[in-house]
Amino acid sequence: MVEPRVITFREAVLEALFLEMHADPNVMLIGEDVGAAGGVFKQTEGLFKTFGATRIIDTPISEPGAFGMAIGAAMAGARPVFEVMFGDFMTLCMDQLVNQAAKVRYMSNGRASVPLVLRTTMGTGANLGPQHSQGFYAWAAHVPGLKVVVPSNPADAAGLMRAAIRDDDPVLFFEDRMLYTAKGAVEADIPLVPIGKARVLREGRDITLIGIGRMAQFALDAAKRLAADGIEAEVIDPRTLVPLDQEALLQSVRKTHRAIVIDGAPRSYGVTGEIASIINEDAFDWLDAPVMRLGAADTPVPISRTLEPLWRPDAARIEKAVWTLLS
Amino acid sequence: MVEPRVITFREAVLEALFLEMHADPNVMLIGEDVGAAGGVFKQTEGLFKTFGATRIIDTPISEPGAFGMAIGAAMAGARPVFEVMFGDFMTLCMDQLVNQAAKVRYMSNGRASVPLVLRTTMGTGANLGPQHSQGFYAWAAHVPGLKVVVPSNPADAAGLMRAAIRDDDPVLFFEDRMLYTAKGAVEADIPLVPIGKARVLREGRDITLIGIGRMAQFALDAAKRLAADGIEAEVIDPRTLVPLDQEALLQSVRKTHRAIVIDGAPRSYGVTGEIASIINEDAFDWLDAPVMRLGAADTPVPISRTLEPLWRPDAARIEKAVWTLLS
Amino acid sequence: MKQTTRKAAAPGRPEKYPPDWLGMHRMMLLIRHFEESVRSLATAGAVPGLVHLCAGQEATNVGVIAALAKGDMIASHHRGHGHCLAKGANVFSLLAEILGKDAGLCGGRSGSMHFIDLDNGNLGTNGIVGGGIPLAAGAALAARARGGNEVFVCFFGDGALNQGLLHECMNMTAIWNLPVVFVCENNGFGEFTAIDDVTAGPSIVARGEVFGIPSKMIDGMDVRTVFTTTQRAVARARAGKGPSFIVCNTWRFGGHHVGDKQDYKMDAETKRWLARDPIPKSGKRLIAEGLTTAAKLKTLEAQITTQVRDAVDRVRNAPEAAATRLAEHVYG
Amino acid sequence: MKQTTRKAAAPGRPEKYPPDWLGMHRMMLLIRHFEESVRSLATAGAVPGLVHLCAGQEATNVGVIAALAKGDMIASHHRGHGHCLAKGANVFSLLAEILGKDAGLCGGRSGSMHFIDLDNGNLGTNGIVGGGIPLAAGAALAARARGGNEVFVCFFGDGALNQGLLHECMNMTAIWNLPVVFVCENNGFGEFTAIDDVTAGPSIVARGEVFGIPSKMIDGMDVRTVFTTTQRAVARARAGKGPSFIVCNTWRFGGHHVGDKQDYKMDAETKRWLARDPIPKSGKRLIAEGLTTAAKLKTLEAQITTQVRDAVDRVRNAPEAAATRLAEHVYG
Ligand SMILES: Cc1ncc(C[n+]2csc(CCOP(=O)(O)OP(=O)(O)O)c2C)c(N)n1
Ligand SMILES: Cc1ncc(C[n+]2csc(CCOP(=O)(O)OP(=O)(O)O)c2C)c(N)n1
Ligand SMILES: [Mg+2]
Ligand SMILES: [Mg+2]
Repeated sequence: MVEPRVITFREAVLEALFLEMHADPNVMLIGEDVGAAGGVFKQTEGLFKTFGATRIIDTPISEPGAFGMAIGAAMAGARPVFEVMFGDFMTLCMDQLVNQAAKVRYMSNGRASVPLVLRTTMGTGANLGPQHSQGFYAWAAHVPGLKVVVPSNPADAAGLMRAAIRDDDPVLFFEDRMLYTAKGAVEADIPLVPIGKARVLREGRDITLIGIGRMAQFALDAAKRLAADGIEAEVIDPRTLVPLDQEALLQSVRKTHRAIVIDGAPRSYGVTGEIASIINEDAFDWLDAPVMRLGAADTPVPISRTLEPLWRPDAARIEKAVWTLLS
Repeated sequence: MVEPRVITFREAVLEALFLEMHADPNVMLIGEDVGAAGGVFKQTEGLFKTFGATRIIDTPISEPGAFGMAIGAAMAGARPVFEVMFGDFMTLCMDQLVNQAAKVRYMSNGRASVPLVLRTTMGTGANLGPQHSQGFYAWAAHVPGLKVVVPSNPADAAGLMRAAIRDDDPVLFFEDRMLYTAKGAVEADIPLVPIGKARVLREGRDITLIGIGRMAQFALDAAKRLAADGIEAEVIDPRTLVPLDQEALLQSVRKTHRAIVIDGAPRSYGVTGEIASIINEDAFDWLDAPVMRLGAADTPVPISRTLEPLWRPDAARIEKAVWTLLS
Repeated sequence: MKQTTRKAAAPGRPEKYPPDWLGMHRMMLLIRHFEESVRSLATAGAVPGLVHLCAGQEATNVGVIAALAKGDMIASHHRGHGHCLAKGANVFSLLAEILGKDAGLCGGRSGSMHFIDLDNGNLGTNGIVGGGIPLAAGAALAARARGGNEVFVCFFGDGALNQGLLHECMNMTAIWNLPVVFVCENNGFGEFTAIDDVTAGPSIVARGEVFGIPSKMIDGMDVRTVFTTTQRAVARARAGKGPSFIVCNTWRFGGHHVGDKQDYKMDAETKRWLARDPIPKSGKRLIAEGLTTAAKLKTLEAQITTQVRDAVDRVRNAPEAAATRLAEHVYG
Repeated sequence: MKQTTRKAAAPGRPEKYPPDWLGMHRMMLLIRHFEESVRSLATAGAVPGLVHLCAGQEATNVGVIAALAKGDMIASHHRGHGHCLAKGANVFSLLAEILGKDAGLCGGRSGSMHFIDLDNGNLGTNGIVGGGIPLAAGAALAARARGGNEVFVCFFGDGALNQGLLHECMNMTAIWNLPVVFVCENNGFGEFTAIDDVTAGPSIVARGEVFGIPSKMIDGMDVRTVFTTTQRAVARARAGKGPSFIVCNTWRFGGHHVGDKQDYKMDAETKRWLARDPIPKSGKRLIAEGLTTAAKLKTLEAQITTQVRDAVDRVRNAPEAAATRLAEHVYG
């Protein structure tokens, strides 16, 4: 084990990309302004200098075609990391994603596969508005054949990115832009984080808080406040929605008897329904109350500085929900 | 009230289209081979002769552009019914649907709207395989600003199509192709069916079966079999997923204390999670068991004649699930 | 069903009247001052989100829109303040919207990139590159169906040239002979990428010609060239002869968005384009033609400065949206 | 990670060898007989789902693929049996797949429209019109990145000409100079719609030229023309000179799918095209050149008839997939 350093989420993922590109010449990076410009969020900075224009491809603004090409490249032996600048633009790639990438292994009876990562950003907090804030992991999670990763901290993000690149199936990797500057300890050799394993971020006995992506951080904040009042919340980050580590969630709920699932996308027909249902189904007899769900408002994301923060859960709202559920 | 006739689902919807096109010159029909050819499923047969090429537009195979144009037309005063031949191709329209149609009313602060119907087909039973069977209503239901309709019988389909065309918001209308030849009584003046009202297809006291689209018909079949064994299942068709008539579902469950939600799309992260969660949350104390969910397999749809029928729930599997839940 | 009762536009033949060069100049000045104010406000942190300024591209914005009749419509893009103003947006309402204030035309929820102003025939700026193209084309389809004679313009940047969506819409407007004018504001870059690096083929205008669409590349820094070229395209469209494609070569004086360091631009090139600033050029010509005087232009500029400054002051003090607004207008 | 160890193709310069006209004839015959059998089976209800037959288009299928080296890859489309056979698919495996049998190359789960055969360099038929285009283009990108010299062909119908996806991929292969040959099998219809009704512009080949791609329209009913034209395009691609676009004018002798009544076709037109059937044409020429005799061709046809009949018999008796297969191969 190499000593951990404290680095940002962005730096950690960048290191993971570097390591994987270095280790495997088949890894390619494809996207808009990911090359010489280093990414509009500086998320690919420096890679172009090392790996050059055959492996880092700056595309025109042609998301459907470029993503379709990434799939073809993956079928033919490359391991592309395709970047969709804003998660909102994933809407442009859905056909290629769902009708090709997700189904190639199945349609070929296991004779072909699409080892590809679709990396994209999402999240509120910078007032980017209705068409630059969305994360459609709920859609992806509903499509058999896709894996879905939503990391909440630097070490997980980096370790999961490495695992995603090595995975032989299409993996969707959703990054909350507001986490890019969040810091955390990351071991210098960036240990792989297995896809399909949840992480207990904080142990507790009174209630289980399940947070998706950045929501796990808000849940941790809420848990700290609650601890001052004697409530010990267990905070779990599923880290990957597909495959979902059901056992880890159930284990916690069997202990705490209460759970809140917290998501930063519109609540209706989002991922909280699936997770809550699984717990209700499989831990019904252990539950003292139905699983509670917190999600964002069922509205587009407004740009207004007063409205945007009201749109999705935060630590205060999670804390309040805990009190409601406990009472 | 005009005497009901027994007609097919396809005929009923066709009549609804005719009525609305006749009543409002702003209604247009846009799609591939919907004009002179009368639709690849004969679902627009005869309309072209009456309404002609200014109001019925045969498009090239350009789904994103054509659907985007339908949205522009709607913003400028038309009321387009846009047809996506197979639900699987809705993947090509997601950007226009989500980033434009769903948000125009919100982004304009209520000053503009998109009165449009996206009509599409889905379903298994004809061995059309992985890229010609899917229905993505779960995605649509997760997008604020869209309404989502999934009818299960001729009268509802026709009445809801009329309501959808008259609605001032974008409505997605999902038709199961296997229902096209299903017959039912439809009043000749085709009464409007309000969007947002569930329908109790069969009353019962022992268990609530909530079926989406064609699954409601399978649930009815199962209920009939169960009746022979003395089990009285209540069968509810939500008819519209957004808005969802929660009260109707809750009312039934408060009576029966048990519920199964049945869907014909892959189970994971589909609509059953939302519906089950709502019931678990709001009728927890009335429930004798957690809400059960039946969905299709989390796999692509195989073409094989032995595998395809295994892919999704049917009456036999629903019946079996009822026995499991009751025991 | 508000929209279904919208009336067809008045016949509107602006082509009959002498061009209002002075009015166009005034509008370009307004846009320039407006953008400068937004830049200051954004630099000071007063603007939520990202803003993309159109300073430098005023001749294109104004020349095209001045050639339209009142009922004609446009679809704009992410760099769209100029289009919005030229199409009649109220200065205060637009600025308030950009600052996300409650008094903004869209309640402060849409900001710079999602400003929709149907009352002025503006289908909106757009956060999706190319997003406005089918909106304008579709509005034309609707107009045709109801027998209207309006003309529809979609603006897009050179970056959108490589989006399949554009090709699909060009093809459809061509086969259906729709009254659409495609206007590419070619400023040489999409974000930090030069157009030549991502755009194949010998000529941009060929991208319209391939669909049988009359296509022309013009000096987008000269408001008169833009106006007269557009006027012909509009007349053609209104006469039922179908779409046109105009490529306006222009330059964004600022970066991609406020805050962009612009290291990807060459100094010499920047200098060359700054020398072609459409506003002084237009001013000199107006004076030379005796349509105005230097003194009058000075007064005009002072008026505009005041107009914009007043708007800035009012907007600064305007309240933010109340929490209750969050869930309004998701459905009708 | 099976794929990462795939080797670059052998240098493969088929252009050096004399064309195997007889082999091409044989393959066209095989495809024709195969398609006739599928038609009978489908009419008899033995084929699950929809099938789109390529009878009539054999010269295009075969002429293009014969010009490829072993490591070269293709992406096919919904009317793709001919491509699959020409690219080396086993007759039994393909037929079994079309009939949804367990022994099908894809386990009977994919059928006619989703047959994938990577071992033979076939990225698959495709149920999404245009779906294969970026797959071939992307495979070319991957090959270039690993220094391979393979060439990649994407087939698509005239219907795909109006999909933005095609334009995006043409642009990208052009700017990146990728070894791709775009082959449009122009059979005049997309479903029941004539190409002229939905396709604007003076010329189809211009749709490639606009991206600076050498483009040519040829007689797709003549296997030799198709072969030699493709050979040049392949040589160009292999030499690092970038993509080409070939429009093969052809005709589907059947309807859109088995069961289509084809009232949208004109009798005279049908007759004219039937007279251009590529197979008798090729046969006559082979005999005239002394490459074969009428008697030998008869024997060949008898062999093929037997080969296909045997496959049909085996497939008919082949078992359906067992229930356990449903959930296999969703993930690796
Ligand atoms: C579909 C889509 N892809 C990417 C982006 C990110 N993006 C915003 S502006 C821009 C460049 C646009 O260039 P151009 O069209 O030339 O307009 P300009 O900014 O030069 O005025 C990009 C890539 C986007 N907004 N939408
Ligand atoms: C994206 C998409 N849109 C529509 C369809 C339905 N469809 C299947 S084949 C076809 C016509 C294709 O025409 P063309 O490309 O000319 O091929 P052809 O059938 O003539 O060989 C259509 C519209 C589809 N499969 N995919
Ligand atoms: Mg530009
Ligand atoms: Mg065709």
